[in-house]
Amino acid sequence: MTADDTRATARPAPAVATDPQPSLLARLRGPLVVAALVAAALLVLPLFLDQFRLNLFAQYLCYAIVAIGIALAWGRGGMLTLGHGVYFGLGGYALAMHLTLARIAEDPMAPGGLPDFMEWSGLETLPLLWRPFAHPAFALAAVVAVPGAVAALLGWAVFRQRVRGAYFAILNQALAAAFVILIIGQQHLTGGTNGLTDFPTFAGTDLYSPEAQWVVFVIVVITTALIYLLFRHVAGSRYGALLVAVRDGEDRVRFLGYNPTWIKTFAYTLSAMAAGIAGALFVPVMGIISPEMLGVVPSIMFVLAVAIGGRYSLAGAAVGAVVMNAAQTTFSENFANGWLYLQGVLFVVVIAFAPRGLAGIAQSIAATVQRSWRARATGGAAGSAAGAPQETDASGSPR
Amino acid sequence: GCGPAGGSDDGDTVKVGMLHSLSGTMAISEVTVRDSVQLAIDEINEDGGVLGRQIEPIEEDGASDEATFAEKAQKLLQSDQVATVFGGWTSASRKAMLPVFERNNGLLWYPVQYEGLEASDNIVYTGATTNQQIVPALDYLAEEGHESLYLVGSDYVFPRTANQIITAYAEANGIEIIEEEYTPLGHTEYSTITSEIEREEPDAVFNTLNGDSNVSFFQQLRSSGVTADDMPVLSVSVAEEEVDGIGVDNIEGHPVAWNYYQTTETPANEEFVAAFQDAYGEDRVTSDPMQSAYNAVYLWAAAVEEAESFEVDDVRAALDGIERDAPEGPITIDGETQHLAKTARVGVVNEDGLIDEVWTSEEPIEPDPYLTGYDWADDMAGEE
Amino acid sequence: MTHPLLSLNGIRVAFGDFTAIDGIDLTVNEGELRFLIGPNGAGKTTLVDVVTGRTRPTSGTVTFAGQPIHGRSEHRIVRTGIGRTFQTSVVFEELTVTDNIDLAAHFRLSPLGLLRRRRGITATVGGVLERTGLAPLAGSLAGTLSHGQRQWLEIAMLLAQGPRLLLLDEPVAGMSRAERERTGELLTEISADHTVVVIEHDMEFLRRYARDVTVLHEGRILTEGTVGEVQADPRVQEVYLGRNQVTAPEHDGGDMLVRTANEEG
Amino acid sequence: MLSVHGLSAGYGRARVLFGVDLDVADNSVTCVMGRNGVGKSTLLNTITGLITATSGQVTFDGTDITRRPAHARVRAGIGYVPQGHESFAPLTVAENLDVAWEAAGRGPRTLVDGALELFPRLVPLMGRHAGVLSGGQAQQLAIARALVTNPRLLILDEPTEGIQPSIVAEIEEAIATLHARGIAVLLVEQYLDVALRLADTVTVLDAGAVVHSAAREDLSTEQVQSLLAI
Amino acid sequence: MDAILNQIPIGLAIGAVLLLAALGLNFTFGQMGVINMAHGEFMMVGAYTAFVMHAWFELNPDYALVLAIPAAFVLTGLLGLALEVSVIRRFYGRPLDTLLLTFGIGLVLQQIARDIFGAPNVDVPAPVWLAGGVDVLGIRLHFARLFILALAVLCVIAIAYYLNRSKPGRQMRAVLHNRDLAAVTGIATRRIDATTFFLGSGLAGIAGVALTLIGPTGPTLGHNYIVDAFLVVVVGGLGQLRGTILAALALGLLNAFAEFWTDASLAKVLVFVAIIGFLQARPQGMFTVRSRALT
Ligand SMILES: Nc1ncnc2c1ncn2[C@@H]1O[C@H](COP(=O)(O)OP(=O)(O)OP(=O)(O)O)[C@@H](O)[C@H]1O
Ligand SMILES: Nc1ncnc2c1ncn2[C@@H]1O[C@H](COP(=O)(O)OP(=O)(O)OP(=O)(O)O)[C@@H](O)[C@H]1O
Ligand SMILES: NC(N)=O
Ligand SMILES: [Mg+2]
Ligand SMILES: [Mg+2]
Repeated sequence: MTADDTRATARPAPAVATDPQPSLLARLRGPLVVAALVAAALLVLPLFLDQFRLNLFAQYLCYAIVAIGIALAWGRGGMLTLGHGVYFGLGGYALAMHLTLARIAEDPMAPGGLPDFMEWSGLETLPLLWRPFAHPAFALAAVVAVPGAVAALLGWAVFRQRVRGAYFAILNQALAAAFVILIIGQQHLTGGTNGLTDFPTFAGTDLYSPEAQWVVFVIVVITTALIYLLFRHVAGSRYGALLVAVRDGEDRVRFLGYNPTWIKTFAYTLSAMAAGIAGALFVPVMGIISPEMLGVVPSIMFVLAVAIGGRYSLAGAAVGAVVMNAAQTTFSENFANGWLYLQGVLFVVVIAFAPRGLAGIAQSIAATVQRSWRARATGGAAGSAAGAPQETDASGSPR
Repeated sequence: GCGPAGGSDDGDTVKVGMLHSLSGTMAISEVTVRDSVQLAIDEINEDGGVLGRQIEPIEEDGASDEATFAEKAQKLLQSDQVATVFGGWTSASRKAMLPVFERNNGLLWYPVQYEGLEASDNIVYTGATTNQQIVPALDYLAEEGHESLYLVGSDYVFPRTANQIITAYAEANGIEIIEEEYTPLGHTEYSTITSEIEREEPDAVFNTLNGDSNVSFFQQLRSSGVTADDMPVLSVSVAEEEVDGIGVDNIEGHPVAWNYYQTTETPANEEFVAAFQDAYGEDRVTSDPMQSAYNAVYLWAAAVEEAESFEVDDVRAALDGIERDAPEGPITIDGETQHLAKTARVGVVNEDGLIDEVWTSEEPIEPDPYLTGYDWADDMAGEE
Repeated sequence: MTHPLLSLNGIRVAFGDFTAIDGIDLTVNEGELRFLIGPNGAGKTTLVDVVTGRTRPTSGTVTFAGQPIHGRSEHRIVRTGIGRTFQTSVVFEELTVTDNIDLAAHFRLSPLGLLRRRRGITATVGGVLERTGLAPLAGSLAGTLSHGQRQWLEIAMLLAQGPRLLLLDEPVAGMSRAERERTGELLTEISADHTVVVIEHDMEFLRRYARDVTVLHEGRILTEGTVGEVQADPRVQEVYLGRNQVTAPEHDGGDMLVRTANEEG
Repeated sequence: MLSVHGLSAGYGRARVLFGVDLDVADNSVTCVMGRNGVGKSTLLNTITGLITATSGQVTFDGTDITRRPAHARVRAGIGYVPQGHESFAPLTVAENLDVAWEAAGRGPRTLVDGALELFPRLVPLMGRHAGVLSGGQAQQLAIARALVTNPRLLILDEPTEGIQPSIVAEIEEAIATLHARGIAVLLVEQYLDVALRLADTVTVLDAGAVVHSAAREDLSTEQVQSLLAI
Repeated sequence: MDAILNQIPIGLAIGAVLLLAALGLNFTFGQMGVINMAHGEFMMVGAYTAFVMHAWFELNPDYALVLAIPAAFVLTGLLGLALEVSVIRRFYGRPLDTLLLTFGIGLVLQQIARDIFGAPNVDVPAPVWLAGGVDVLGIRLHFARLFILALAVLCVIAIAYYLNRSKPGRQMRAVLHNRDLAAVTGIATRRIDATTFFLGSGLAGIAGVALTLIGPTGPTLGHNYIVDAFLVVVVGGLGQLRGTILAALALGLLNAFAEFWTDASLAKVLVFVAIIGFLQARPQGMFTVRSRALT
């Protein structure tokens, strides 16, 4: 058999189907949609929601930020993190420490210049740990840097040793448990179980005037949007694909010349930073940060929100967080005594019957509609479908 | 659920909030407190309500989570516009709700003994402050001739503050503090501590453990063979409700300090216990926090009648001096601190799981949340 | 062209009591196309594992392009210019074929570069898709590929990596005849400017494309030489080829195996 | 013995097989051939119950087994060696064999001895974890494991993949021996010479459908080659 | 010095409790890869079984506890079985999802317990013959602890036999590793799954009964043990019985000594740090089987 024969028997190879270069509009579509949603949230929601509900919505958005981060680390990177409460807490405490000092600075009743719990614990001067938090800039930087640093350190230590899957999940869970115990045990520094609460002012302005609350709301909405866009970009980059590759074949990735330790650590750190920002926003929104909100159960709740929304989709995860928390509020307001049943059933039903969450349901509906019209080949749902296991479609997936 | 629209001022009902943990770890304690509040509301409604209006409770679940308490408080005040709220148990939940009530000028009735060092205009404290529980308990132990104490507590603000007070008191009264141990909330392994207690042989143990930990602690202490005769363990967070879960065998004979027991002999208590068991079952017991919560509703109603208004400012102005013959005996609101004058009592757990009074302060003790009236407490941190 | 590119010195690998590689010295020169054969369990894959950092040798050294590389981590070794495929193909099932290859092609990008969005298909990736016949499957998720298609994807990823030394572990196992031939052509082509080491059990393939052959047996080198030399070696027949293979060729004129052997001489 | 009629199957929405018909007569060797990715493994997976058919029928010994779970098919007498030398990595080689022998209902213990006779190289490896075997060792184990389930129909998906030439010859002999013992064989094999030496019937698959099926003696090697080169 | 020696039996006793709590997980988590967060609630069901024995059936505490052990095993086993058959079986191959699913189920079980038995803890009287303890070489051993230790040892022996000597044990390991391959090898994977889950859940029930001897019996009982129990399995190595035993005892001792030298809060943190450190040295736990497969 000759070489020519060989060619003849080879499968017909048409010219490489290069991806069409997406048009500028297509590329901007995601950001434009997000901008429209932001505008809608800022302009329309206040017409329908009272101050309290608006505030609750801002709270849900804080959870949505955490969810976006988890969707990257878990949905894309396969790192099931059951300890994101820790990072949420670190961000929250960083800002709350500043706000506490700000309150004391203005409170003539606190002559020692110390938070009450420090006085009860017999401290006479402000601990070193607290001092830099008097500066708002330091506190704001710490909101991102502290969770980031802790996550980077832990991530590096465990990923380097190829601790993953269930091991990683359980370890994170233990981290959350240990962290809560640590915070509670260091009452003279942290306020113990009481947490930090009562933040009347920020940068000299009354935090609870309607105007200030409005500003907080705007900041939360815009931050959520920006974080979504940032994470969407990351997920859509080569790095995003690499993350999925590490999730599905960490060892194999090494033989492509990449070091999975850093790939994972980066995503984990990024998602911890998002959680830190969320925690910090939560503080002026809800007026409190306490250990109860950082432990194992709240951490699992974060992940559940992502599962419900759809772990493979950043937008889905964010929506999931809002929906799950809104459902929880609704259930508990209407059935104070039995809402846990409803919540439990919601979890079970969604996870059991919609493994790809709300986003998955939305996608299959969209796909069905699309098919019944006529396949429009290009443009996947913004930042969503890539990396999702697809049991369908041998003939190519959206790119 | 959400009641009919409208503020508290119109219609023939008045809305009040009930905000306790119905789920999560604190549900163990708080559900019974909710039951007592409900009982008082039902009784008052039966008698024609307050200012001629029926009380309409709006119930929310604090879910053993501080942020949820803050959120639900905000909801009750802003969305439901309730006239007042009965709620909370842990100090953390109170601290979480406090700024919300202050900002919205609401009024919270908080029913549990606590660590003191607080007096908000927007909270009425119907449980004991430290000088009505911890200090009398120490007096009792001193009177009984105990000269060395071992302190064990859950790791949070109430036990830590209580132990500071105990330490200061001990120093002033020549009592030796052998050891001060804290365990995380929900801790269940007490072998290390019980064997240390066995080894150190203190005269008595002062126990500020909270919740589930008490069960493990007493069970494991009992396994070590330590009995109340050898070494009494005085508890300040164990009431009738907890005794059954701990197991009567394990705690029988040990003292507890409160203002009220199911066995307290007052006419009002006979009625209260009867009414409670009538409403919720013969097997149910009553306890100090339940009674304080029950009182709170009546005190609020009395203040409203006095003020002839549901407005918080009017009600607050009417608080000072409101009296009542409560199940625990006479109580009076101190308008300045918004705490109550209460009678202190030490009791001992009997074989039926109830508590028999063995010591009492006879007279109601004026509330002193900052312990300003005690010389030995001068060194302690306090704001005033 | 005879600079040693890769040299193994006194490599020993023991797993507990069992010695999988028992003192191997091996040199692969720049530009070689070397076949590595030997019975199942002889230690071929383990040897590749040692070179690529997957298994640490119990003793011995590995030198690549003048630098010692044993003890380095896997991704560093790749970065010095060694790429491999796996006997049991492992591809990223939830990425498209294109993404799989694209990642292989871009490991040299800086962290910031990685964070940029991929726009279209780069020339390297496009070329590899074409060469391996995977172009029609470019958009499919790798998880939906058949066994043989995965083998191709492994090869495609290796090509995209552009290493100096390519180590292929049974690349044509499971491939159809036609595709085996295409792989052979491809390897010949690549070996023009790369160094290639192939592990194979397919004798027909070996005879057609191999230049030098090294035979491993029980963790040692049994013999080295040209295809003809090795095939004729009775020890190789004994432990590896089996007597039948060499002694009973002519009974069927249509037998590929024999025909090829005849052609080659 | 085995009769496949109008079988269609796929993965989720992706359809791979389109109405495949196939018969394996008692005591015969049927060889399925086709280029990479045409659906050979999918066909075998559907016959053995790993994938559920979307339509069509699989009949074994006259009983319709289309909806039966995979393990029941094994117990009914269908042994399967899937593609890709898979084994139970955490179990030792001996345990791999035992687990299969027990699961299929403990035929005579001689089955295990017989399998080991066929693959003597497994004997010194009995205590080793299957996860550390070399590719070829694992493939030998996979075949041995199917044999100890005491099959009346043995289905093999590229059994010689990764196996050294001398053992390929031995496997070939073994299949012939099994055949002689009355066991029917359904084989997917890329080595044309091996396939053609063993097969009684050759079925060629392309794009999920049967494009040719004939008795071995009616086909020349060249014909098969051209069928495979579509 | 005596005080230090005294921490050894304390540590072993803590370890025995951890071991008992972790044994069931060794099946459901270690063998099947199901991260069953409802395991704690299964323990709670076991504990309430003991309560029901004496409160509803009014059995004498002296033997109610002994009867409760098989009853709890069967009851929680059946509960687990029901769970497996109805939902969990949809999840094989998605171990991390089972975590979330079972977490939801755990919440519901807690609420059910609250509605049946009330929110407060209930009293499960210990048999008289378990009161007190003995002094051995100046170290005090409590009968209740010895009983738990003995129970743990019995369970370990039974499990070891099941896993290594018996046919289903082997099949279980085969199924966990490769479900499809197991099916085409003739293993009735569904039955194996169901059996495994039954056993793992049943063991949780036994643990629950034992826990009534040393801790509170209430709706949230499981919370106190679940995190530690998972850690034991992780440190021991998934599905490794030897590892689970050693890890439980090691963590028990570590807890006891850390608490002795610092305090209970800091001890928990130290244990966590120690585990991270340990995983640096042995990332896959104490005992694991190496496989050459790439992941
Ligand atoms: N981690 C390990 N523990 C114990 N033995 C091992 C381990 N890894 C490999 N082996 C053994 O080392 C020997 C060499 O295996 P290797 O995979 O290198 O063989 P090979 O030459 O590639 O064989 P094949 O042609 O079958 O792929 C085999 O006997 C194998 O069982
Ligand atoms: N899990 C899957 N999901 C979707 N499509 C799949 C999946 N597995 C295989 N396919 C597709 O089904 C078709 C047939 O695959 P199959 O594995 O049956 O081929 P094959 O004939 O056995 O090929 P080979 O000779 O390469 O093993 C292929 O085109 C493949 O892309
Ligand atoms: N106030 C208390 N007991 O927490
Ligand atoms: Mg090999
Ligand atoms: Mg195939």
